[in-house]
Amino acid sequence: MVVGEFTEQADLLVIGGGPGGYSAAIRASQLGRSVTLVERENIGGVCLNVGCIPSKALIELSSRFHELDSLSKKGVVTEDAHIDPIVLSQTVTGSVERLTSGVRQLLKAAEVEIVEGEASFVGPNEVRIRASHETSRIKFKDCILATGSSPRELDGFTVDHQRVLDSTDLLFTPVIRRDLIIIGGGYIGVELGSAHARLGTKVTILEMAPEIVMGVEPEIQRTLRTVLREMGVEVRTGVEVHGMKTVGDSVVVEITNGELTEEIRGNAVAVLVGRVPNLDDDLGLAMAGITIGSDYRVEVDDQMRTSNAHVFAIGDIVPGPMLAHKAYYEAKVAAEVAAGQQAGNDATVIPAVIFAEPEVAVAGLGEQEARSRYPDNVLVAKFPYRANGRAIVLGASVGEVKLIALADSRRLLGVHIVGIDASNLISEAVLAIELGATIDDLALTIHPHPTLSEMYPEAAEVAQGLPTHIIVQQQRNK
Amino acid sequence: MVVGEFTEQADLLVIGGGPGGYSAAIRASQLGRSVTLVERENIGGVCLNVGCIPSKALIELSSRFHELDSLSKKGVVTEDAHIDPIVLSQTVTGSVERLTSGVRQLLKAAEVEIVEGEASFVGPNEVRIRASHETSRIKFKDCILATGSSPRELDGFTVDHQRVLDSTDLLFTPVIRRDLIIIGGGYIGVELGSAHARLGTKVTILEMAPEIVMGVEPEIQRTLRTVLREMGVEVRTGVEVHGMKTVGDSVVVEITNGELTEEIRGNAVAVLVGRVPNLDDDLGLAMAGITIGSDYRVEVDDQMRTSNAHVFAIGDIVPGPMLAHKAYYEAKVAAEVAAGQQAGNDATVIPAVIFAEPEVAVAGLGEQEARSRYPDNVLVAKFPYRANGRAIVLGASVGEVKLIALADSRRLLGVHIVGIDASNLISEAVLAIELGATIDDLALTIHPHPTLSEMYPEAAEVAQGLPTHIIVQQQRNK
Amino acid sequence: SSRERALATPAVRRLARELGLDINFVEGTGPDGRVLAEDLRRVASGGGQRVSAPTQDDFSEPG
Ligand SMILES: Cc1cc2nc3c(=O)[nH]c(=O)nc-3n(C[C@H](O)[C@H](O)[C@H](O)COP(=O)(O)OP(=O)(O)OC[C@H]3O[C@@H](n4cnc5c(N)ncnc54)[C@H](O)[C@@H]3O)c2cc1C
Ligand SMILES: Cc1cc2nc3c(=O)[nH]c(=O)nc-3n(C[C@H](O)[C@H](O)[C@H](O)COP(=O)(O)OP(=O)(O)OC[C@H]3O[C@@H](n4cnc5c(N)ncnc54)[C@H](O)[C@@H]3O)c2cc1C
Repeated sequence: MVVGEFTEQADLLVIGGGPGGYSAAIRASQLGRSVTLVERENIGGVCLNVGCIPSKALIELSSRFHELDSLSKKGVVTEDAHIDPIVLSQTVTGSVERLTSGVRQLLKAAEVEIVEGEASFVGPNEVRIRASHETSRIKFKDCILATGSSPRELDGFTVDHQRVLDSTDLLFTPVIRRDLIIIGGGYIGVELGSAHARLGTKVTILEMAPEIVMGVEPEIQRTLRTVLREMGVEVRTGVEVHGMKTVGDSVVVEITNGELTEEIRGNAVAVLVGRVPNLDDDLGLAMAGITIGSDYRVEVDDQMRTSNAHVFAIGDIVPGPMLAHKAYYEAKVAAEVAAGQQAGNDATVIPAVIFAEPEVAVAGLGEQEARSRYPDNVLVAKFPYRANGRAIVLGASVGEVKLIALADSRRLLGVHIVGIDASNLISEAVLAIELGATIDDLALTIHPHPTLSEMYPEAAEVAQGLPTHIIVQQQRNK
Repeated sequence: MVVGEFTEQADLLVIGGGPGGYSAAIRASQLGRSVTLVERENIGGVCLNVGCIPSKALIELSSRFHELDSLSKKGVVTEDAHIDPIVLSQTVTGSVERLTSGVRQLLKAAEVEIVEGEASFVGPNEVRIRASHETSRIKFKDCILATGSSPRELDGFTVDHQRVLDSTDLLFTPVIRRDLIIIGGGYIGVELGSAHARLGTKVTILEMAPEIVMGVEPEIQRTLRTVLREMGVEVRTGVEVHGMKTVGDSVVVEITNGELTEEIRGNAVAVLVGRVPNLDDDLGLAMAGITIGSDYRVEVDDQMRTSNAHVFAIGDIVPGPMLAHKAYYEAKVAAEVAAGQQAGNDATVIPAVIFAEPEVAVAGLGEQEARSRYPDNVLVAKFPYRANGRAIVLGASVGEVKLIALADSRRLLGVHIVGIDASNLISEAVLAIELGATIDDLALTIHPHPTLSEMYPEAAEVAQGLPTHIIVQQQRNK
Repeated sequence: SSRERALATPAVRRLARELGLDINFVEGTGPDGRVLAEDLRRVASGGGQRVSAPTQDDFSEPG
């Protein structure tokens, strides 16, 4: 402990300036708390700096580039299209800067005091802040903890940002690589694999599990694999990665696939094997009486309170999917409770989107889960993109919308979409489930023509046995 | 009357094979009626053949072409991009063929008998069909009338498809014109004007009313005008068109703007001044006892029944906006009632979308209408595209989402969007209004990040006085 | 478990918390037994129906 550290007082201290932390700070301030926010690196956290935003900027541009070929065949002719990787990278960086500077302005307008440095608890209501040149202490009345997560490391693969890369290296990419090995077929691996493949890199994805993006519906996994294969992405599932070596300019990754051992050679290897909550010993959670669960997440109640009644925890460090919109939602619950309101974390649905080729979006229960929870009381209906007018106009025939509902009350339980613009479609499904809508509500709501959203009522009509734009023989009532 | 005409019997006769007619035929057949459908031209009607589908195909391709410039600045470089008008036109035709042949298959699978020819009533339950070589008669038990609409003609402008064009000429466009005068600033004029401007044509839109696309919110009209101007489209409102002459290769349109008379010269002029229901005397409505209202639409009750209890009418020929999704909805009501079910036309919302630059989408009440219907009880909140992460990533900073709700119950009344992908966003709002959702329901529903749909909860938070990603000074509660 | 938590919209769930009610103990009068804002206000003002046993269980499962 440093002698003579200066101790300040904070009404509400927020630790971490990612989506969770900054939005909690703004909301708490709006509701009358005086807020101090500590951030050790960059305001905006993973999401704005090295996550959601730059990844979607890269994905968007790669997608536009990739479709130029098919556009040429449709009459919008481009013959010598190419990527300028330097400019591309600047564009991605530009999106990040625009958003992070925006968030700084929002915090300023909300009169949130920003302290630079790394916080660690030294007691139940006190933290020490280590900045580059000094340390200080802050005593808080209440605290919202939002320290987020970091990439999981993989034994034998030390990220050197040259041959062994992390997700950030794949985002701000000033060169188009000849080829790339990605270890990890989770959503980040599949998103960035799709993006680099579209830019012209030969991508190989290695996944230990029997399938990529575990957890999504099997049909969606199949569609993803088919499309990725057609794009030239090699997906290897059920393989174990043992280690790597560099040979000249190349990396060689050693894998086993059952009994067989194999070497995969490439220009670089990216390690995208998940993320770990930032809860290491340095944070001093024990000093504050904050309990970590067996899932290595902070234990919280339905108002985001930890075992220390004056400390809330939100975002990637608490249970549930590590997604920015979950952090935003929890942030507001915590901030409102800290401001004395009766908020609660009781969302029925946390949607998930995969911005891959094609997009995937999910809300609510999967088919298997629904069937085991409600035996013999589940209705499933699908409608394919190829039968939707707008999809045909877009030349986007791959994909489908799948609805899962209770057979008796007809209430919607889950929606699963794979196909173009799934990300834009899914929020209607989230709202529908939150509001307790039925299949019939969807069918009777007028959706504008010609839009992709018409697939909702069309799928609902399939569930009713009255499909309009698709032939489902066995379902005719005649 | 021709002697010896053959008379057939039909259980349910549908007149017109557009969105209204063909979907009514399919639904009625599914519910056990035996259906005969008469079409004088093309199955699919206006929408599939010369309306929604080809226009959206052209608009989509023109939009992709137009964004190539800005893409180049972002690192996706195309230097010699150009349009191949022949291929473009084939692509548009291809979409149409794919959809119309699909609808033929659907009708076949539904065992709908298709009769080619033009129907006219000769009595309350009988029509005569004039085909190219013969006429025949059909006696029906019940009939669904769905004859749709045709372009309104303009005195002094005889469409010759060379210099004086209709909307169809603008859709299947095998040349890129140097310039084009469009008479009519309704949604079709603005959509096709945007599309041709993106393809490189200098477009002038002449509108008699004080604004383009009358009926949409004034802010949206302003945004549209600004963006159109930036694209080089000249919009002239409040002008009266008097006539035209051809001078050499050009057309000269004479207009007055208040006191001033002016001549506008161009390569061609397109007449897009609205549409008229197909209800002319040839149809013989009087013979069947079917009443036309003072608005020149067929009068129907809330089950789509005309004054002839055995004849239903749907689509562009009955009151309400002339939109395909309205026709689809009414078709199902009519078909279900004809099949003995208790359906009714009681939708709260018929959304409208304008696929212009930028897109516009509307659901429910406008601000003025809401304020006059619920004096002192209206809440309005807006959220701009430029503060949405995904919009920033897309480089799409123009536009906003506007919510209108009741101040006391907080129930959503209307949603108005201008900006990229508005067409994909609006259906969530339609569902929300139909389900009676409140501002708070929108704010508390987790929308995936980063998507444009996050503008819904963000705007709802503005309404709550608790904005996250935008600074609304006066609304802070501190 | 096939038992469900009370059917209600997000805003109604929030209102229940604000009124200090456990929504799972409030009888819903909406379609399918859905709990409406009016049901909560009625119970809060002492007039409405509380169900004796929770029809519901856990709040923890995300969708
Ligand atoms: C490549 C990639 C793509 C992604 N794409 C998406 C997507 O499309 N959609 C989506 O929803 N999610 C996405 N995510 C996940 C998303 O980024 C996270 O879920 C989100 O950032 C979590 O927010 P948070 O506030 O909990 O933590 P973080 O964003 O991780 O922020 C935590 C902050 O706390 C700071 N901090 C940590 N410890 C301390 C300390 N002791 N003292 C002071 N400051 C500290 C960190 O520096 C950091 O700034 C993506 C992630 C990655 C890596
Ligand atoms: C350029 C353009 C773009 C459009 N874009 C959109 C859009 O994006 N979204 C949207 O919702 N709407 C759009 N519309 C409007 C949409 O096309 C119509 O609302 C829709 O087609 C109406 O359907 P309907 O079935 O009532 O009639 P129609 O589609 O007009 O079909 C009527 C059919 O009946 C046939 N018929 C008529 N009289 C007889 C008779 N006596 N005997 C036998 N057959 C007969 C006709 O040949 C025709 O096939 C657009 C229209 C145009 C012109």
